[in-house]
Amino acid sequence: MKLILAKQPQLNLKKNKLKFSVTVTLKENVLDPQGKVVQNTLQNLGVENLKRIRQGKYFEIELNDNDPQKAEKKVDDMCKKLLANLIIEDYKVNKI
Amino acid sequence: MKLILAKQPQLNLKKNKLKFSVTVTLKENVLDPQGKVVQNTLQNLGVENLKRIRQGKYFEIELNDNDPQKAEKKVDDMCKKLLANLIIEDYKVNKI
Amino acid sequence: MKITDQVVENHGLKIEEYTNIKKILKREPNLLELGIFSAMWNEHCSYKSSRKHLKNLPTKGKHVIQGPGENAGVIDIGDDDAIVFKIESHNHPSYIEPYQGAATGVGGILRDVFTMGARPIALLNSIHFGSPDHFKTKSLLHGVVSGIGGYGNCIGIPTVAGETKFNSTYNENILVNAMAVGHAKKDKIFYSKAKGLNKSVVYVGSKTGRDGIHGASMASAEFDENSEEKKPTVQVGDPFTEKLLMEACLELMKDNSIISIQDMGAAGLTSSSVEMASKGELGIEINLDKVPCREENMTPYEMMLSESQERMLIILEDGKEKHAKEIFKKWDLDFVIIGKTTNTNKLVLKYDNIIKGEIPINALASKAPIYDRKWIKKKLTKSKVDIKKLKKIKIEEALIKILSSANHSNKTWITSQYDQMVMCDTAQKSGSDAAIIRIHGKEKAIAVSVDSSANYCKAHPKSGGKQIVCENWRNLISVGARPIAITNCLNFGNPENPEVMGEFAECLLGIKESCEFLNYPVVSGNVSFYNGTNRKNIYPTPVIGGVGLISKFKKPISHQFKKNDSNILLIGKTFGHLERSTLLEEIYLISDGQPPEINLVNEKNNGESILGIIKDNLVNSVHDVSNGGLIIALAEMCMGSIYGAKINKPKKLTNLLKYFFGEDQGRYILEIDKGNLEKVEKILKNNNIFYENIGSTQKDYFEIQGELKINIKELYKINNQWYNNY
Amino acid sequence: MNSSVIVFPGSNCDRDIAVALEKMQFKNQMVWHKETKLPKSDLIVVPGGFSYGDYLRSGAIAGKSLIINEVIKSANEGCLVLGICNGFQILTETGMLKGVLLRNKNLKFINKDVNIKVINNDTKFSNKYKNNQVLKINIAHNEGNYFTNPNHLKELNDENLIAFKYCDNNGIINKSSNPNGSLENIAGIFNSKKNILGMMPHPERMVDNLISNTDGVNLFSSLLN
Ligand SMILES: Nc1ncnc2c1ncn2[C@@H]1O[C@H](COP(=O)(O)OP(=O)(O)O)[C@@H](O)[C@H]1O
Ligand SMILES: [Mg+2]
Repeated sequence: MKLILAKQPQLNLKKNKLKFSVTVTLKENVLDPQGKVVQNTLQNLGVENLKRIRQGKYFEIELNDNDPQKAEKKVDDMCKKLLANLIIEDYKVNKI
Repeated sequence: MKLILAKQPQLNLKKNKLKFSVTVTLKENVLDPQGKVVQNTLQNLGVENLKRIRQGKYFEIELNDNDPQKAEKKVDDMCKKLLANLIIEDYKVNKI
Repeated sequence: MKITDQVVENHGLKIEEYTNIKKILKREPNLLELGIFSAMWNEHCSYKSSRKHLKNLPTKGKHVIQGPGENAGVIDIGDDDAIVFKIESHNHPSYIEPYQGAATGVGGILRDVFTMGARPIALLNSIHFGSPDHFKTKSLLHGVVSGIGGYGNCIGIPTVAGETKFNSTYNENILVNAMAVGHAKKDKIFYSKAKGLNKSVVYVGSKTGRDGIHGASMASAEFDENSEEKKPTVQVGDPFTEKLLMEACLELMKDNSIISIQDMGAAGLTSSSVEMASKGELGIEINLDKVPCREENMTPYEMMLSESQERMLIILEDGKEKHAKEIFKKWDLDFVIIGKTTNTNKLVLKYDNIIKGEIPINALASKAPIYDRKWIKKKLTKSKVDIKKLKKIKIEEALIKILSSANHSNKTWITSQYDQMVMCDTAQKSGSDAAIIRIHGKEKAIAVSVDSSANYCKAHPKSGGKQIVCENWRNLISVGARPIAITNCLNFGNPENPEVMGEFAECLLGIKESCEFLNYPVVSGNVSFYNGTNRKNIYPTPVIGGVGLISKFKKPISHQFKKNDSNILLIGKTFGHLERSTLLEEIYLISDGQPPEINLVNEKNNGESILGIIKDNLVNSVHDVSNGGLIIALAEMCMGSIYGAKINKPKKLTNLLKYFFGEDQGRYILEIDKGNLEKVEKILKNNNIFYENIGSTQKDYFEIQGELKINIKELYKINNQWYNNY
Repeated sequence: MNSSVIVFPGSNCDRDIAVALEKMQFKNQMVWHKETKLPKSDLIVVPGGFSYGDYLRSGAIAGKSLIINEVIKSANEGCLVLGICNGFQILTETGMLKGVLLRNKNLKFINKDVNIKVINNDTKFSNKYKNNQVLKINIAHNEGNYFTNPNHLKELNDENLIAFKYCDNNGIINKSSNPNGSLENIAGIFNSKKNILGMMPHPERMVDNLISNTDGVNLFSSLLN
């Protein structure tokens, strides 16, 4: 059964594909050790006028859904549940 | 000296602050173990219709520059020099 | 700002305590000063509920160089070598953010050790989670384990031992205790006591941010509405910076530049400066304009109470500033002179050329409150289990059930996430009774182990306290190390609850009794109260971290069977104590019986004799008998070996469950070559030790005559599945 | 033989490799990353650890350090270069070795003794081993999942540039003996001139029977040969 399904052309799936991007960043006042080191390195490499670099995570999420609003809500839920730790991180969801 | 400087209102600095975001993602053909594990975990948590999740890095870069074009070029350089490993990664720069 | 009762309460202080503060100051404190009082007078820093009881612990001995009262304890291990070690809790932060909470816990305890001039050589941890079925447990387990590994692996100190337990008592309050062990030269130990006037007070390490300001007692109502957002109570660890800080400090410690040094742990700049001044009976003046800040517009209040990690305070000898600064510059770290020592006996805080706060040091230290909290004695439960009335179970079935349970499963899933080998002196890794770390470049080694037994302590705190010290001692003995001293982390519930306070007081009495008898002093430790929520307190969970010495280290002794057809001796008497046992808990879900008793005379005698037998090279392997009793201990000796065991049916005790699953204390199993049997028996007889010859090793099978026969590879599989399936 | 060990902020196997080298009678020097000149060396070791905390990408930032240019120069002149663990990651970041080391497939740090098989013993680094010899060596890494493009993989195979592969006790190379998801079980590779070796396992941890075993010894004695 499974095998047969997998081989079927997935045309109809394409139709309802929705894609979101999520960025997860450390809250303003939380230490970002990585960003700090990246910033120092760039400065040592001669980059000038660098004020601040913060590093975060990025996710691209594709869903086989067709209701953009519901889908966005779902992505929001994922962020709360897993992708971000709201105690130290903020997140943003964008449809792309 | 320093003390006095620190107390000066930093208005003029604000003017030429430019901010960019950079996303670095693995190239299509590179295996993304992190994304895969995130996807599995979400599926185990009961999220349905997940087609694909890819994980990448996100940077917010603030520059004390005033020429947006030159600044963008500079950020592009940083990506090539350090932020992305072009053998396996793609990057995108956005002004924010 | 006006200091209202609400503000006082938000700072975690009682109104009576506030009245007392006003009396000491002879005026009202300002907000900065109040914040400082609240940081110094809280339970964590002042030990106000525990001090009275801690005083009774034995802390001296011929090996003790420094007992409790410094950043870590120091013991003498011969020649010019000293071992510096301590354990500390990071329970609450780890529940909120398991990765960072656990990681910063490791970072914090490492600083305590290298502050004293020791290079850390080993990390250990004791972690307790709620029931595996609880919805948070899995992610907490994952987060904590990767946090501990993340920090230790990065900084490059091997994590070599620990313990992991699950019990629903920790559902809402996990325990994360981290222990660090370091090696120093005896004449190069650094202390926190300040000395001399007008000496430079230097800030080194990371910049100060708004991390963890005041944790729980933060005065949230008094700041603007988005201040809550601004002030995360969980810190992010930066093991990379800590590595630099460690190397820089150790480099500076090579000469005589440092008068005193103290890490900024809980209550950051406040407690470190007060502690140095208080011990040196001096004053200290800090110019807050100089404090390196990570964020803009930080207030004196925030600077003094920030708990940003990876920072230290150093008092330097005159004229050493330039030399010291160069070292920190080499390691890309901040180095700023932020103040000086004074003769005022006051903490004076200047900002913007104005004195923002001024508090007598003794008001913060010696005059901090001490409570003699009410406590009640725990009655020993009378409930007895009639084994004959329980549903019958086959020995084999019970064995398999226990070996495949969460608490008794092999922990490789955890330990393979820790670098155990870095530094190349780990002679025995986790998975054994105790880890063995060779002293770099020397012939000697130390053994380390952490242990706890909340179950026994809950049943009867005094016996439990007594027991856990003995179990820890046994673990060190089993690898051939002479136990030298311990550190302890006392995880308890709310001390304002007389029952909890009773558990605390009685546990300590038990710990004291064992330590005294075994000549096993306490040289450092930490108390963590208020573990629990909604009036549900956790089981009393004292964690003991022990260090032992192997003076001539030739080869590690482990518990896996080594040879075919050698004799298996059981040392110590088996009465068959099944109350409060693993068998009842795992199979019958009964856990309200009495804990087993400790006989300290036998304990000591058995341990000392075995140490001698190991030294004389008369054993192939040694294992102590602990949770789960004889059968589990034997199974553990088979798993991971190619040899199993053939065990005779006991001659005297007829109830097999009691014999094989009973948890009588003070017992060990020895594997002895046939040729050595006579010699060993003679030693045991001479020392008046009860022992039984219970069988011999054989290839491939674990067998109890007439009861069970299992392939040891099968046993290994059974024991290794839980974590991988969880 | 003269050796140099490069020390970056966050290197943590630098002492271990130095101890091993000295035990094997190398004349060793430690070289701080800010230095701009290398002492005269026959062998340069880029040690394991977490240079710059492994922040951004493991090895990325160390790959931009001053001293690395000197290492590249020496390597081009034929000096032997050995990158272990983080050192391997650094060498790939600089392009001295091709390919990359991705996160372990299970996303976890892995520390254990694994078996590796000697694939090419006809090099300066491995001549004391037998071909197909199985060694037991400790690994300890987050990112050891070797990946490269098909062309380079073909080159690795065609030119015999694979040094070691993960295998089981009996030398069988399969999925279940692959700890980290590495392409074709690759544990270590050479550059095309075979004067640079990058490997994830830690030979320096295997030179003392009291601590582990001595399976790493022959790598160092090969170099001395
Ligand atoms: N349970 C205990 N047993 C013995 N000593 C203890 C105990 N708890 C704390 N101490 C000692 O009290 C002192 C203060 O402890 P703590 O505040 O945890 O240290 P730090 O300021 O380094 O975090 C330390 O010297 C510690 O060893
Ligand atoms: Mg301390």
